[in-house]
Amino acid sequence: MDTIISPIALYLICVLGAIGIAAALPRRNKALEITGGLVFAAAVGLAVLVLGLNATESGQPLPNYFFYPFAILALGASARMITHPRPVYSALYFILTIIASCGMYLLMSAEFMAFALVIIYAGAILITYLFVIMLATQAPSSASEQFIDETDSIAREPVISCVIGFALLAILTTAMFRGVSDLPAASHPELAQDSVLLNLPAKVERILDRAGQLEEGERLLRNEDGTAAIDIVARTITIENTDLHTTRTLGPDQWPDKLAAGNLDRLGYNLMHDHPMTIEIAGIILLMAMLGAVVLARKHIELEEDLKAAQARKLGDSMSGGNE
Amino acid sequence: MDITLAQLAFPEAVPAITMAHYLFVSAAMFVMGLIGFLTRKNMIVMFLCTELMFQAAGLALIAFGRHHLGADGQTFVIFVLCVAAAEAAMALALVVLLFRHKETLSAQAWKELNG
Amino acid sequence: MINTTLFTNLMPSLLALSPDTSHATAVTEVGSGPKWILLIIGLPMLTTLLCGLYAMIGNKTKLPAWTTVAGAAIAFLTTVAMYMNFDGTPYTVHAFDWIQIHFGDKSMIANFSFYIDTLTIYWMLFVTGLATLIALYASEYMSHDVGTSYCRFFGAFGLFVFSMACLVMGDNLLMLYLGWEGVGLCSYLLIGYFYKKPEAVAAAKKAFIVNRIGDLGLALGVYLTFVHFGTLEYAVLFSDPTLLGYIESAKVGNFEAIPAIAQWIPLLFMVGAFGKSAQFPLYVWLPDAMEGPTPVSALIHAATMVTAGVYLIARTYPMFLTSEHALPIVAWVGTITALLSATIAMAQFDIKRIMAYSTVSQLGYMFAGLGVLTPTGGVYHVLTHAFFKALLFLCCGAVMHGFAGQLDLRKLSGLRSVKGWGIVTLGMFIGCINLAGVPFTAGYFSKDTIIAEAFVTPGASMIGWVLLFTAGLTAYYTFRVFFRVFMGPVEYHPGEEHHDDGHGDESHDFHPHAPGWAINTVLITLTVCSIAASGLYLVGGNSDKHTKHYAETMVMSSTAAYASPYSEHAIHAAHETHDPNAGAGPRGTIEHPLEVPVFGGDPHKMMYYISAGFGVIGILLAALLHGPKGWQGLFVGGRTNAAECRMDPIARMCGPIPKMAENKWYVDEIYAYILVTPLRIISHIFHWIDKLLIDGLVNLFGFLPRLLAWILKPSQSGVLQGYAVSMAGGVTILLLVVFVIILQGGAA
Amino acid sequence: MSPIWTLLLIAIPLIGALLVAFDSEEGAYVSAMRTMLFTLIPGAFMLWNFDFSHGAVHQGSASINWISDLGLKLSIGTDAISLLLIILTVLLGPIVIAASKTAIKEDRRKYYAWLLVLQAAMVGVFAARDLMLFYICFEFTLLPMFILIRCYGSTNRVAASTKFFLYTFTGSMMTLAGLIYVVYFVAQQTGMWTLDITTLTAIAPRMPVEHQAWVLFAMLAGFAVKVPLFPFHTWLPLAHTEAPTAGSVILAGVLLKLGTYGILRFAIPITPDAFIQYAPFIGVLSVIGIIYAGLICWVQEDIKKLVAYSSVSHLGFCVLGLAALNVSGLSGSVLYMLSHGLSTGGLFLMIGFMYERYHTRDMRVVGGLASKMPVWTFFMVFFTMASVGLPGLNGFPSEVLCLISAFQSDASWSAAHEAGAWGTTLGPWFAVFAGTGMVIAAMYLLIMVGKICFGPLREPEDHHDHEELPTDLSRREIWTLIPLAVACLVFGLKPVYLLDAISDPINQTVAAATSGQQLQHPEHHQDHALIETHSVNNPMTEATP
Repeated sequence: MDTIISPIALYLICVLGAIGIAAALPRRNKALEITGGLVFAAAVGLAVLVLGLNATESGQPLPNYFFYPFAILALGASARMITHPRPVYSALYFILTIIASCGMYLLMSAEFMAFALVIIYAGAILITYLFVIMLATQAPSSASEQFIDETDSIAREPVISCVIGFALLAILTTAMFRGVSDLPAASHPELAQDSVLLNLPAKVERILDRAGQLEEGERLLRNEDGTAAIDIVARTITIENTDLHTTRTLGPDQWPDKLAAGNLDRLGYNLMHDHPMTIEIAGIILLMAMLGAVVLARKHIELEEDLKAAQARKLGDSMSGGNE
Repeated sequence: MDITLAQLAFPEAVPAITMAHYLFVSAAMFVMGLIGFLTRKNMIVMFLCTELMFQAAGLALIAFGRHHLGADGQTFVIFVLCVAAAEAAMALALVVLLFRHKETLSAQAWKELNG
Repeated sequence: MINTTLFTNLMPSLLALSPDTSHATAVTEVGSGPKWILLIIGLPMLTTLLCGLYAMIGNKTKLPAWTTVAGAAIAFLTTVAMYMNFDGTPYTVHAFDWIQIHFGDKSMIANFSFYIDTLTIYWMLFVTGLATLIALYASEYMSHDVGTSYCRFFGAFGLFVFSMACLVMGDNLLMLYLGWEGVGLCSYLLIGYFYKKPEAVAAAKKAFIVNRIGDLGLALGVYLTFVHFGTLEYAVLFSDPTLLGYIESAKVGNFEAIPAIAQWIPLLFMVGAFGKSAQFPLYVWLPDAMEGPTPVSALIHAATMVTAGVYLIARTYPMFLTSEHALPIVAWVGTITALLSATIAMAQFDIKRIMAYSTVSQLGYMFAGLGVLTPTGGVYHVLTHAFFKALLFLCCGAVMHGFAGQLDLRKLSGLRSVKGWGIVTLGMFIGCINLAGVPFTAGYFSKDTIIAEAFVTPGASMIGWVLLFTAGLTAYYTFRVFFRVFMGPVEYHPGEEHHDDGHGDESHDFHPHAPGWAINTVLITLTVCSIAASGLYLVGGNSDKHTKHYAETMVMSSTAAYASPYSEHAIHAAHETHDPNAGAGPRGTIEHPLEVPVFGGDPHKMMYYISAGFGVIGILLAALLHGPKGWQGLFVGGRTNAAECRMDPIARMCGPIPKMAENKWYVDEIYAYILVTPLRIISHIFHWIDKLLIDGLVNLFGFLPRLLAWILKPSQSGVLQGYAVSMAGGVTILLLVVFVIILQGGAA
Repeated sequence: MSPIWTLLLIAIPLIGALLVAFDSEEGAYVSAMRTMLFTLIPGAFMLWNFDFSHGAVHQGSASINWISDLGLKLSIGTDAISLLLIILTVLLGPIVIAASKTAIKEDRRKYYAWLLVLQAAMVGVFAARDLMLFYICFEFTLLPMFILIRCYGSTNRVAASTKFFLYTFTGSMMTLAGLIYVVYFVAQQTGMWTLDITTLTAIAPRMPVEHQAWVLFAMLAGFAVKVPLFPFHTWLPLAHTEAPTAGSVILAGVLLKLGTYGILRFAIPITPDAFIQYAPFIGVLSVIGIIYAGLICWVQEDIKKLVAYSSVSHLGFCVLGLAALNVSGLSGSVLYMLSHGLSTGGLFLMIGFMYERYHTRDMRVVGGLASKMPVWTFFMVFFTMASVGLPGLNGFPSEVLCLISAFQSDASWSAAHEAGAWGTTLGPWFAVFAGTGMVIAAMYLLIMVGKICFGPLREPEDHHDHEELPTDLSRREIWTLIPLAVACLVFGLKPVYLLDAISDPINQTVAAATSGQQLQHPEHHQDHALIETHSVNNPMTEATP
């Protein structure tokens, strides 16, 4: 694990972080919060520094320069999120965290997930949260502008929680780094990439068509199992003429450079081909959640019953009054 | 250096160390969420913290998926997203309900459930 | 075993047992007899059931009485018939199987069947006979409460006769035990007849419990008998080679050859006998038992039930012979009881109690007789005593009945002069002379047999003296009653039952109602019997030269057959058949007979005079101290009214002694202090131990889980995040542990 | 004999329970009574068809495979002993129903339904031929009794029912552990799982003695509490005092016998060597119990508590007979199981009838009832005498046999103990002290009768004669008592019937237990063959009617 980070540094970071968060959690005297924030910032900085240095001097390629700002942003924002006394701000900081992590997704070429995340989380879920926060917290009265409910202004048992938490972090990271150093990398990346194409004959045909590789009455040859008759390693494509019943093979030189399986292809194919059942389950879960939310958040029925009763009474009185 | 679509289309395998960086960040985020869940009394914030933990998990998933050059990681992130959404919906509904009962968001207010 | 230094001087007598242990020949082969004998058992039971039926249908007549009388009478006739066609060899009559259990080679058999030999017949004759008479008597005596109680009384009566028959006739020890407990139950029921009187209830309870203590001894003896000899049936038991072997070794006096367990058996039987026959120290229940109706006292507590102990010892006499200490203890206990209760009787004023104590005393005589090796004497005394004591009780009962429950001899006087009381007076007189041992009465003969035997049995002369002295006392207290109640100026005060007696309210216009025909008939019959009983002493038995008179005949051909080598007939036998070995024992042969302690010559002959003398002295003393003026007081008495007499100043002179005697020497109180109270305290202690210690421990164990829960309860605070913290901490620690293990695995 | 009768005996009460549960509140009594009377029919058939000449053979056997590869079966079958106990149960059934007609006023359906369930469970215990069924029924007797006490008891019922349930349940948990070990051991030996009692009892004695000892203790933990043996008896007086009359009667009549039955059926055959080893201790405990409980009875004011303690004292005799481990002892204690059920059950009925009229059990408050309730007094005295052990009534033969067996117990123990070991010389002393127990029994029972029946009449101040009950016993109550009284007389006068009936199985049990002595080696089954022959040429088989 030394190739990634020296244990001493790691544990130092953990201790610092623990102290920082513990101090920064909402409490009565604000001074401590600031120092805590500083300590935590120091911890994060130390972490980034050590990680980066370690990576460089071990000759390994750095992930990407953009990683560091994103990481710092994410950690800082999440820290602020849990330490900020006002829920609204926590929610907003959480959005920041999400955006930062979206950046990291992009770095890891999961662009679809990155944007999906921004849309769903930042766009949908967090807005719901904000609504609820507005709904549930009584608006601060003009008399006490700075008034914060005790529930939010004072954290419970910060120290023990931080100790537990960062002990967990230390253990997790130690375990991960020990395992990671000898984790087998993916073999034949391009195979792993384009093997999807075999299963997408229509897409291949379309690209060939666009590239003008297909004459009249020609189409991509399909194997018995319906997969496209292309050889990914040798980069050859077999085409058949439906009229003359003849076949010809395109060599690697005629391989259209557009012909490649993008991230989205792979994701979609994987989703639909490997996890159809899971999708169904997810759908049902969402449906249930919706129903549950409706049932739970509904206003009390009996209240309306009372209203009806009151109206009926009023009606009766008016009628009796009419009789007189 | 600039990132081109081709690079996105043909990414090379990421070395383990690089992934380790991401894992570290995700672990740290997860711990933040945990600490927040333990320390903050406001139920909404607690749920936010659970969302944070979801995020951390998603980051780790993506990182591993990237490492293996498979799409499974991202797929699972989608599912995590579903669960998070469902959880958010239910949780918030609950929060509203509870708030109606006790006019406060503190989780301490529900001691007598003795769950 | 128990310390018997007191008895050691009586030991030698046992070292010389007569050669004839005829029981061995008597019971070896046992046939089965005619079934009609079962009537003796069946009829009383039937009468009981009928009485129960009458009670159910709410009968209000004297029908139960007549039923019972008829049943008892037929039973008596059956007994007589049984006696008539008895050919001298015992036999058994089998009713039905009762308890049978077989294991391995042994098998325990106790059937509901009956063993008939002369002893049985002898006993059954007077049991059924007296039962008939007394039932007749009771039919009038109990006529106050005709109805349910009447049925109750006669039902219990019949049950008693049934149980007594089982006791006497049963062919195994368990049957005897059945009868034994049965009579106990009946006495319990009948003593507690007036169940509204607390003292009656207490007396009944006392009787049953004290009896039960004795029964424990009997029961253990029975079980031990079975365990040791492997049988409970007389026929098998008394011909058991083991037992005969013991007796043989007892003859030559090495009791070491007899295992201790076998020697324990008679001691245990003895305890039972003491309980049932009211011997010291278990005699205390009998006087209290007088709370029962007088016929009950007469039948159960004077004539029949209390002699069951004597029957038991007589029946199992061979087993008593095998024990080194049993018979001496019996003799001495009997003697002590006789003396003690005689002294108490002297100081009592309740005539029924006096009779009760005299019963205890006479029972003491019987036991002494058994103890000094003359079962004949004991058994004969049982018979005579049964008659005259029943007579005395019934007379007392008549008085009690007539004078509204008045029993205090200081409140009654000169009844003989009251109209209609002649027969009672006569019966009383006959009974008294019998009891006092006036010459040529039955009591006189039977008592002499015992006392004489005591004198000739070496080592027992002390017993003889005590018994003689007691005979004097007996004469005194007997005639004390007679002179005061029946002689002298007429004077009577009604008892406490007088008001509800319907004779008017004040005592001055109280008219005693004289006994009716039933009572008188019974009294007359019994008077005749008491006189006739003496005849049995004179008429000879069968030709066997070892037996001299009727009772002896009966005894000598039963399992109780045992002739003391010192008894008169043994000497006669020695003289007639010039056989020096007849009754030869370690103490030498009869030719130069054992030195008779005080007076030369044949002890029996001498005894006639001596005991007669003691009796007469006693009577004269009674006349002097209690007798009225004139011939009624034999011209020595000076009593002028019922209340005081010459005895009073003397009693005053004696200081506290008469008072103590009147209070029965405080034996009951002593028992209460040394037995009952400690036991009760122990029971209370146990009760509290049970409540606090044992149950407390249980509750403590029940409390522990609650304690644990109470300790763990705070962890369930209900604070959501508290749980979350513990969860996260748990996960952390778990991971740490796993991780450390992985590290070590990596290291290894 | 076909198993159908036994099955009917179990099924009818269960069906009846359902019917009662859905019957009307008023009709509950009648339909419950009808059901119980119905059970008499199969009971009579069982008695009629049972072949007493082979009393040791389990007749009317039937078994259903339940979980075959665990050897779990539900199998039934009755030999003479269990048959007699079943008959006792069936006899008590209608009696307790009749006894609670007026006593139970509210919530009748639940009451009678549970009573019927209890009946079925008790029959099941005695009829079970395999461990699972036995244990299920054994435990299932607890629940109905718990409910009867908890819902229908008197003032202190909650504590009483809780203690009853927890105490007995804890004990029987340990019993279960012991039995499971036995099953495991047998599975080890034979290589196949079985819960069949016959097989278990045949194989289990091969256990080494120290294992047997532990198993014995485990089993005694349950059975001794059930009996109850001396230090474990404290639940009984409480439960008896608080239970409704029917509950007390069943408790005394049948439930207590489950303990002795268990000892006879499991403790002795499964762990014979250990049992002989520790028999002296058991004997000592039972003798202590006899005297201790007897003396406690003496100072009781609550009449029901008195009788409860007296049954602790009485069952001491029962266990003493078992501990003696010879034929007379086992016969005596089986006889005692039956007769104690009758006499003490009768006493509890009497007390219940009195309680219905006076609503008190305190002998200081109520007494001298003879003048007011002669019939009641008659039966009271009768059952008291039966309980005292008066010859000619049921208590006597069993007491005699138990005490005789105590005398002989040395012989049967001598095999296990080396000569002069303290245990081997105790027999006579057991007999003597147990005999003292008889005297004490007479003492306290007669004092009880003296207080409650005789003497001047004492009644509670606020007492007024019951409206629906006559002053003396009603006809129904008398007819409730008569069967018991008759049975007492018959047992007392003809115990030979019972003794013949049970002698066969008892001879086998004793032979197996004592021959188990020299069996610490494989040729166990041969000895069993030997036992079979012994039982065949046993004289009783011919003598049986």
